[in-house]
Amino acid sequence: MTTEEQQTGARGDQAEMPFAVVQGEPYTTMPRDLYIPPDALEVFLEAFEGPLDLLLYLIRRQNLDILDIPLAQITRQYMEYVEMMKALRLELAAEYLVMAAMLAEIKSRMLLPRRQEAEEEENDPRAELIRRLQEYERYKQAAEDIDAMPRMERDVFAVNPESGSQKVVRTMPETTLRELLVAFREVVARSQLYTHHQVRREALSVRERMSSVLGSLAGDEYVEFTHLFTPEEGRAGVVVTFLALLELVRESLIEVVQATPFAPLYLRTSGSRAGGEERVSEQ
Amino acid sequence: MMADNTRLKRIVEALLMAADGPLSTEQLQKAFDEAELPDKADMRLVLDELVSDYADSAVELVRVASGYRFQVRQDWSPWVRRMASERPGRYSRALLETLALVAYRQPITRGEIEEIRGVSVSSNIMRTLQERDWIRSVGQRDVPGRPTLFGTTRTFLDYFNLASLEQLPTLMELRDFESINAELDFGEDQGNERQVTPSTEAAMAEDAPADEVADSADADDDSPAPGS
Amino acid sequence: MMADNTRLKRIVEALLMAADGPLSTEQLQKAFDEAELPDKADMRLVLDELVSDYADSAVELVRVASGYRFQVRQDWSPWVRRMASERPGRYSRALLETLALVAYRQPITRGEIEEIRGVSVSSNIMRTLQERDWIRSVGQRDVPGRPTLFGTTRTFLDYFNLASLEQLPTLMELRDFESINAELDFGEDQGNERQVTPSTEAAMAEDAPADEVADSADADDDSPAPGS
Repeated sequence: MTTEEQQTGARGDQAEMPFAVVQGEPYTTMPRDLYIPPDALEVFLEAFEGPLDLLLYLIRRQNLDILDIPLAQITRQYMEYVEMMKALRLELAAEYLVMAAMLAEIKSRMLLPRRQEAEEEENDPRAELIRRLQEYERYKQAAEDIDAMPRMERDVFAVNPESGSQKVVRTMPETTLRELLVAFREVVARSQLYTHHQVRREALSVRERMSSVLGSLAGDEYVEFTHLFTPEEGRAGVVVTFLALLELVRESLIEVVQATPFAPLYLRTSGSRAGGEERVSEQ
Repeated sequence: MMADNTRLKRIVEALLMAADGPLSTEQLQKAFDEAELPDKADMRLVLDELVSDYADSAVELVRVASGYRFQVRQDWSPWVRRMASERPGRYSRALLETLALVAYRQPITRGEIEEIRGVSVSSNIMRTLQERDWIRSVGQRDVPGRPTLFGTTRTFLDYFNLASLEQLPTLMELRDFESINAELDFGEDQGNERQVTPSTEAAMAEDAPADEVADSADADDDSPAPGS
Repeated sequence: MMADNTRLKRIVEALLMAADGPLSTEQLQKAFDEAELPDKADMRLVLDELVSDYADSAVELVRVASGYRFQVRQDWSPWVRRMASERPGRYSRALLETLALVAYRQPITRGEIEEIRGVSVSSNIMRTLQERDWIRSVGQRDVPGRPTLFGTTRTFLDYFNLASLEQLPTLMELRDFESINAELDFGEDQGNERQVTPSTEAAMAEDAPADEVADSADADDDSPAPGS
């Protein structure tokens, strides 16, 4: 029996269990060869929460009992999968290789001739693997159960009536600028923010202005360009507003229209476009 | 009809109970499919019924300018107030980081904050920050889903004793200035006592931090902008 | 008595309606003056009455881990959801599996979670879970490195509408190790039905030594078995 035949045989009576959809096409079987485009493989890789998950899939896909794993077959399928990932130089989590080594080790031990006395002392080499698979499967199932439980924000909504016509004076927690800056430093340190975006003081005042311009353009109405400037702020203020407008246009947050050359410029938020068009079509 | 209206009443009741603010009949209608869209007359009917259903309850359904809302009857406000004034906690690191990102990167969407922080930001945090009037919606990004853009408010500046956002230290300053580092680091230990009382607040306004921030900003003025 | 309890009931109703989260009977009691402080028995009584008062309503009074909470009956959640501006967050399998492990196996260390899941757990997941206040550090295991032990919080139970951990769905039954061993021990014990079938045996013997398998097995010979 060639490997090829065995594979087809093994796959013949599998339950169809699509586990990924790549570019609209459902995949019901594991990739058997290297014809799978790399991006599809990445989807496969992402579909699994690690080697135990992959092994469980391989077992369940064939309607096998965990206790009855045909180790050789599963190991081979697993190895094929790992080889494909290596061949495509996908970043392969070390855990997959550790599992590969474990499978190989179990398999080799199973092949060795055994003496009965030795067997009594030594457990079946598959026992540990089976224990781990079973244990993982329990929590995998538990996670699904938890996800299905009713939860706040999705299935459970707390009531929220006004707590009285007189505004309730609630004592809010206090904080300080230092605490805020410490927090910011930490998030910056954690993220790539620092390397990607240099937040300069200049930029900051522009960003602040961006917010306030957006705020004053809140309605659907067009606002005339000049109305956004406050001459009292002087040259610096006008420049900041202008920079903010340019940045807002660049980020497609506002749109600028001009009916004819030299006519006044009008601005409004890009967001209002959809609403505006709707109203036009209704009329 | 009868049965239908009971169902409609329950749905309207649920919507009003869960709502953040008053809902108009038009807004209420939006929760229904085309197929089961109730007409205005039925809506009014069930709203009237709800008003009387709650006649004996501690909450009442009232009509205000922008629609209907459930509210706690004023009779019980003293107890509610006493309860509400209980717990001034402490803001979480998550909240402060979110606030800082809105301050430095505004206008910014919740998704963008999550991307930078690498974790999801709970709705609670966004709500608290808005209730506190430190951040507000300043628009929507014109991408699918039309996510809300947030910016900081005057109240935010006032609270932190800033005349403008420019007074916040730049990232460079935050990272490189030994003095600020030192100053910031001892924050950690004192964290607990720093439930700033109004007097501490006032003291802060007068002394170090504001000045130092301003100083370092000055120092930066004639050097080229960091990173540019 | 009677009149008093109605009044007490209204106040408790008002407090629960106005609250941001679940309230325990102790918290509810704090809203009262010394003079009119209700005792626990009366509190329970009016709470029970409130539960049945709202039996026909679109909202219900439920008891979760940290107290009582009025919430919309789940029958009407779809309409409320449709009205909500924000999509409810979805959680990754990795996060849910981690959460499940903390819930069912607490106290547990991150290392132990990784061992069971067979993959490393990202710091983001641990941080998200802590920020949501679903899990928290409950101590340290007394082994080298003193790893943090995690447990779930009341907030976790509240969020998932649970009064206690016992209400979690039961875990899939784990067939015990001894019986697995017995079943696998296919040497001497002929009575065992679960013998590996000859065909499986043959298949195993036949196709096994793919080269790389043999190689890695060799390489592994003198090192301890992975995972053991």
